[in-house]
Amino acid sequence: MSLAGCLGGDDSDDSGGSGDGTNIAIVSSPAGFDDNAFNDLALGGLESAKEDHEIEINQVEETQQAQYQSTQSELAQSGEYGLIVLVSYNHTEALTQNAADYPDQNWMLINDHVEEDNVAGYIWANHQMSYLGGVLAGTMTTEEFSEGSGVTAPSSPQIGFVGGVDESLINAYERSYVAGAEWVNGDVEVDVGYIGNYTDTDTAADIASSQYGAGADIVYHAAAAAGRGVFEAAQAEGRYAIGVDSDQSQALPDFQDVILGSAVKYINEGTREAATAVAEDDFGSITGNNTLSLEQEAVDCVIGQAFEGNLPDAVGQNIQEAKQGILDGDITVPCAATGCN
Amino acid sequence: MTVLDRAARNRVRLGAGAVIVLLGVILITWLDLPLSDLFTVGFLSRSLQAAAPIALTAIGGLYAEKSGVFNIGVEGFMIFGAVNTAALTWLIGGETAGQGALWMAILASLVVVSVYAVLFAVLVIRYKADQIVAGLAVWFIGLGFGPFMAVLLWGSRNSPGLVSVDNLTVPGLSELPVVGPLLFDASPLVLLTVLVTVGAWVVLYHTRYGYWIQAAGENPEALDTAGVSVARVRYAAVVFSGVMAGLGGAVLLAHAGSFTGTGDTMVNGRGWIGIVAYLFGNYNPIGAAAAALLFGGLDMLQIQFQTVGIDLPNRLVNLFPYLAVIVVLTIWGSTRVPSSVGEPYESEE
Amino acid sequence: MLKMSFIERLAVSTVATVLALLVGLVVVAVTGYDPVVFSRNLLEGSVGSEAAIARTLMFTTLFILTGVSVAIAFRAGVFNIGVQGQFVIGGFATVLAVLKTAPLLPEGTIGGVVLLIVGTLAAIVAGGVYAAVPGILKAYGGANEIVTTIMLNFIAIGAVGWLVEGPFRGEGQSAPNTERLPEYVGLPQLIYDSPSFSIIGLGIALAVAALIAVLLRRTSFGYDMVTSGHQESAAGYAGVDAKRMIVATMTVSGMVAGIAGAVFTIMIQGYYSDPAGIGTYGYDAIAVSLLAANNPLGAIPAGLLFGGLDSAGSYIGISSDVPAQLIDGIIGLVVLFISAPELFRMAAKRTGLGGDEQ
Amino acid sequence: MSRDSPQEPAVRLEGITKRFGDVVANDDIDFTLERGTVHTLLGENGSGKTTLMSVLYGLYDQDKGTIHVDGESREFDAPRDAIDAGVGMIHQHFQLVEPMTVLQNIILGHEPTSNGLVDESSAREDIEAICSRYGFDIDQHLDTPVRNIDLGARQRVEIVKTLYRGAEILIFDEPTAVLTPQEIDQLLEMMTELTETGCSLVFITHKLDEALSVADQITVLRDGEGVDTVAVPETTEQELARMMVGREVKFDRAARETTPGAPVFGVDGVRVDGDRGRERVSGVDFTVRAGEILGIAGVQGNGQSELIEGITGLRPLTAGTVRFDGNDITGMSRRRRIESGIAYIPEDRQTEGLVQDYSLVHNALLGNQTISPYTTHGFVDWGAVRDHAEEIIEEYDVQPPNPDTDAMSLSGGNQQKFIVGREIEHDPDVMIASHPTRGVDIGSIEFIHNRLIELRNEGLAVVVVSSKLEEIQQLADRIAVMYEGAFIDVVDPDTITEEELGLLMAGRGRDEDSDVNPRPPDADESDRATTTGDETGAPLRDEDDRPGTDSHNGGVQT
Repeated sequence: MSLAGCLGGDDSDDSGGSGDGTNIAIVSSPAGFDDNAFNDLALGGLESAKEDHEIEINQVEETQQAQYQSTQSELAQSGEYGLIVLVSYNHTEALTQNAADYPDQNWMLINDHVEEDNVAGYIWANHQMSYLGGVLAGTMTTEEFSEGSGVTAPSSPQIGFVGGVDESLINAYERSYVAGAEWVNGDVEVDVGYIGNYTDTDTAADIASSQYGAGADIVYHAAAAAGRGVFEAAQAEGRYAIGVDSDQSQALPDFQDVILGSAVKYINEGTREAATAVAEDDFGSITGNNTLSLEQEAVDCVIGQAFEGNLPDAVGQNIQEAKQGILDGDITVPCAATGCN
Repeated sequence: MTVLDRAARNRVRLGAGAVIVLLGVILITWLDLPLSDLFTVGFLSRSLQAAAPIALTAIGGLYAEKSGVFNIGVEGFMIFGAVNTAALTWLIGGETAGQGALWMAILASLVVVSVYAVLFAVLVIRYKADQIVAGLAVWFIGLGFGPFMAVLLWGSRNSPGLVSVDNLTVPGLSELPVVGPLLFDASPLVLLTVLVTVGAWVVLYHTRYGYWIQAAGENPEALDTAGVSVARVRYAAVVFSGVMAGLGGAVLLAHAGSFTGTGDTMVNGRGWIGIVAYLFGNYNPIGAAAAALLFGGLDMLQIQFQTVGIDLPNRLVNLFPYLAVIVVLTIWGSTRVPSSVGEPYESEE
Repeated sequence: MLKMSFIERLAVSTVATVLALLVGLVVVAVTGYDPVVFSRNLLEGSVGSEAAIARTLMFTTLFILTGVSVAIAFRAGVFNIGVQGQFVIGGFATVLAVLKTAPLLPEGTIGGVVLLIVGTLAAIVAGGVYAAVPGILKAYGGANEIVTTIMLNFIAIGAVGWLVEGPFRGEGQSAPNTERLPEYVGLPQLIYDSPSFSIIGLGIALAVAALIAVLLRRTSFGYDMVTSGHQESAAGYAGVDAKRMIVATMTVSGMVAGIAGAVFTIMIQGYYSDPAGIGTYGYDAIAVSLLAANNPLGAIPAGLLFGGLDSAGSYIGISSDVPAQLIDGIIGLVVLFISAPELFRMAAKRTGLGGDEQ
Repeated sequence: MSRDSPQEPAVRLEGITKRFGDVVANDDIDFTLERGTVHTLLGENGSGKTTLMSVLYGLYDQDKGTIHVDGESREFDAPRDAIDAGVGMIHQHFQLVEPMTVLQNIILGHEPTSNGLVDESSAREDIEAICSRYGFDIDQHLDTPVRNIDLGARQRVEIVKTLYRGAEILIFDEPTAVLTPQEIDQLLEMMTELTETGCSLVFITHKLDEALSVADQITVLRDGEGVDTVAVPETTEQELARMMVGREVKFDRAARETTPGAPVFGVDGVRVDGDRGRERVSGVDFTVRAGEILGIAGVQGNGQSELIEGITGLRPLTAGTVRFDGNDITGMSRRRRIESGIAYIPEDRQTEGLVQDYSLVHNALLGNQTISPYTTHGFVDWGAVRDHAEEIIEEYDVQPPNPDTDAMSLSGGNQQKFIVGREIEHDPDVMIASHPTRGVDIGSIEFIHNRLIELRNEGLAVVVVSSKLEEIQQLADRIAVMYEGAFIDVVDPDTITEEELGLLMAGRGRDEDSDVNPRPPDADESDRATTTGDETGAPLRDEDDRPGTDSHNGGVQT
């Protein structure tokens, strides 16, 4: 059965669409909205574009990949949308067909790209931000630190990683994170665990607890909505965690006492840019494959709200040094933006 | 001859048993498992936590089945327990709900679930609904209306972060090695589960109600002719099973701290595992709880494997409990099901 | 449910559906939405446009096939709750078979037709074998098939999910998908211009339903199967090997589920992705079958109803703010009401609307 | 309660009427049980005896009539009310919970408790007191699960259970049906003793001799009506039989017209296990010739059912061979046996012989699924099957003569005639008939018997299993008596007396005088014991009997 859901606050029942403004539809990834990460960021960018332009947003939550084809074509067929934003590469296959079938429809695809004139693919350098996250973790695990609700054990440099699904995309997060930590400290030990999906907070918490129990000081997650569980475990165990995609110390203020920092990518900037471009009738400027990396300052590692200014100086220095190294080409981050192969 | 005969007759079971043992031995020797890193105190306490919802559901389910009603809808009741607890926590305490709100929500959600359970019981007992079909319906309804409620409240099938239950820490005792963190710095819901397990065992085997439940499932006529209303006993047992499954869902939520309604929801098959747990535990509450601990432990064990760095394909390892269930059922397929399960009973006409 | 006349079953199914829809409308109203708009959306979303009709028929096709699969087993007294798993395994087998065979054959229509047949056969075999397993476990190991088939569903989804992510991920795919089937492997769109529906798929579903109806009504194998379901001891007396019949039933049921998987792959998706996200046709099929009183031909109208509901659900998800999960709940209610014909009989008796006791 | 007024009868039922749908099970029946006496309710199966007593016990609400216990008018809505009034019932099918212990069964519903827990030790004392007062021996086995004790002991558990609840009015519903003759004697003796201690007993039976041997008064029911009530010394077996069946009954052996021919069917050293893995048939040999009826007599539960299921291919043999037409068919499937001409009238027509909610047309195909012209190349020719059904209905006088009737709406006799017809129309070489006239009306009995004799005369080999002596004596050319899983003797019906036959069925050989003791209840016997056919327990439920496998399916009839 279909698990589609529509959350649009606007009355889109009879979205006549013929207004002056631009209608934008956004279709979620299988994890759905309210993941405090990925989907919310993409949505957030559209919302912020509203400030400058007259934009109506139709949020379509669809968690079945098999339905993407018909959902996309349904939206495109209505002809009402200036832009349809598709979150995550789960849409790629369906879009390959629909982009060709609906040549007049503008599409934005997040995290992948389809070679068509009417598609703007946006890919962020997940590997770079994860590398910086690794630098943060690698630095902190050797520092004696006990602010917030956690404490580190500097004697054993050990950190953890919790991934959603054990697949190429997330493997890129993992490998880059490990490389970043090893760049700081060659002896660091990294425990790795995968949940098997992006929604099961319970298992995420169990994995993180297991890693903390084994001696990890800091755990980084790449598990979208399920990542919450990592923060819960950090609080329960009195350790630290690193957020992903957005500044999670802001998105989840309950956990700011354990979120040392977050590896962020400004997806919101991307969707905002795309929405603006469409509103200004300038979609052509963004079509094609947009890979956004440190160079565009589209990814970063930010310090958690509660820890700003409290972390040892080495953290800031190392992150800065690593960024520079990546930009200069002195540091080669393993994997690529979309995965490890 | 008789030994060979018996062996021939049971060759499926024997074969399956042998395969399990063999797999275990191969796994341990081949991987050279670091046992002390795998079986840590944290592992045990996480296993207990994972087992609690399964055990509660299993105990409820076995009461219902002992009384003659196969409540195959426990998965659905768990979903209701979880989503109601989340909803009520949120309604009572908002996103900054505290422990008080959580406990109130758990209690209130049990009341709500008991209403559902009464409706289900009436349908199955009074109106002789097909137990299997009605149970499946409860599951479907849970899968539909659980996330529906979440969407209504939070605009998403997942709730925002609410609150998870605090550990009950006994000062001093919690410092004891192993036992301390397991019992004296543990989730009060785990302790509750232990109490429920023991209580359920005592009630079933040492009180008149327990006798009646057993008789209602084995030979309802015998109970009827002894002057005890079979319907009443079954109502009580079915409602109890619904409430226990609801409690299982509530415990799941209280440990997780937020409701997840995507996919098969956060309950994610635990109700089914609960059914298997009591079959495995041969309808004995303590056996069922032990089986729940086994399944919970298996789940946590695969996490330990990952942490220790044994690189098994995670998605396949996750399937292990399901495989175990099948093997267990095949080997223990002869678990004696109460004779009159599934048959509506009417004392007159 | 055994001792009901056809009319009674029809009445129960109809009343159950109407009642469930009414409850759904009440829920809509109580939760602050407009039931009139919701009803209109239901209609528009299921039959309101050509696209809606095509989508409805697409779902219908799958529901008929999976519904028939469930019905076969239920008729023979075996509870195959594992149609979802057999559907997944079948669909994945189709992809594998087509992708592995394609290089050996010429491209074009002829190659396409051969590949279609190869893919469908692979699905039939895979679905049948996967269903035979719980059948064997039940017949010879005494394992409750309800539980084992549900477990096998989880296993099928997990295992295929792993295969799609890892060993069989398509070349250059960033998402966990298999490669796409060759362009020339597909069902032609004769009527509706929809990428996910072909009238031929529906034709296949109807043909399978008819074939199974003939199997059950006109063959001794069908007689043995149905008799086993009605009264196992009588079947045994008449020379039916109950154990073998359980395995045979499960196998046939799984083969039909496999066809459903093949149709899904070829007609709708064109590749395979994580089966956790392909829909729960196999579970909904239980409701379809019950609604159809486990009659393969009855699965056609029942499938149409569910197809319409699901199609409306998709539409509502896109163009209305009523949460589409409501549709799932309504389907659950349909099943619940069907489970208790006694309820209606008593209600009918009380209101004097009939309800004759036999 | 006015128990001290001795003139009041223990129970007085007036004008009891009970209907089930259109069927009147009890039609305006009066019944009086005097205190301290045994009152027998006599009648054939279905005459309304059990229904009447179920009304007294509160299981059924009467549509009309009144119940007086100890002179007081009573309304019994449920058994609890009857129990409270001192009425207890020992049911034909024991109302025992098999996995629970004897003690738990006795106190079920009346458990003494202390601190909320069941106080088994005080219950134990009470039960032991009852046992010693009435001389029951079951106090040795109070902690044994009921499933591990034999039928006689189970019945004593039922009686103790009733007494434990304080009953002084005891209803025995066909208590002798499953007992060996020795156990029957013990029971009848026990009943007399119970009356001596002040209990009043109702004894439901359809056996004349039992009725006469123990009762003070006898009330005969026929077709739901009370025929008459007579005092025992003033009546005879002949009179009672006439009242029961409505005419004089005499049993004549049919004259034999042919002599037996060549051996057709036989078994050697057959052993069969029961449902729970215990051996129920331990080495049986026999041969049946063409034109001969072999009767297998015996008290129900001595392995006859398992033997027949074994030789018809429904149950695996653990040892031995089956011969047919000179071939070894031990390994032959049930289906092949049917096809090759072994017809079988099953013991249980309700669950085996007919699919209850199939029409007679669909039932006519049962067993014929692979036989031409009904089926060719796997496809059923329903026209041919319908013709066949109509033929059976016509030939065998099945009422109502409508092939589209559901089997379940036929009376027992008509169901059985349909089965007999279908099996005979197979044109078999061997006919195996298990309890062919159980629960069948007299007219149908005669009809079926005549058919079986015709078959014999046509040269078929016939095996008839029955626990009715008169049936066996009337039909059989040779009688094999089965006891505890083996043939204790094979005798000639013309020379053996009914008394001798009864002794054989009780396990006593003609040549030996020594008592063969029925097994005492054996508490410690493990389930796995596979020694000899020593279990007298009723057929037990298959362990693999799981919910939802056969009772939850729907489906329009094809």
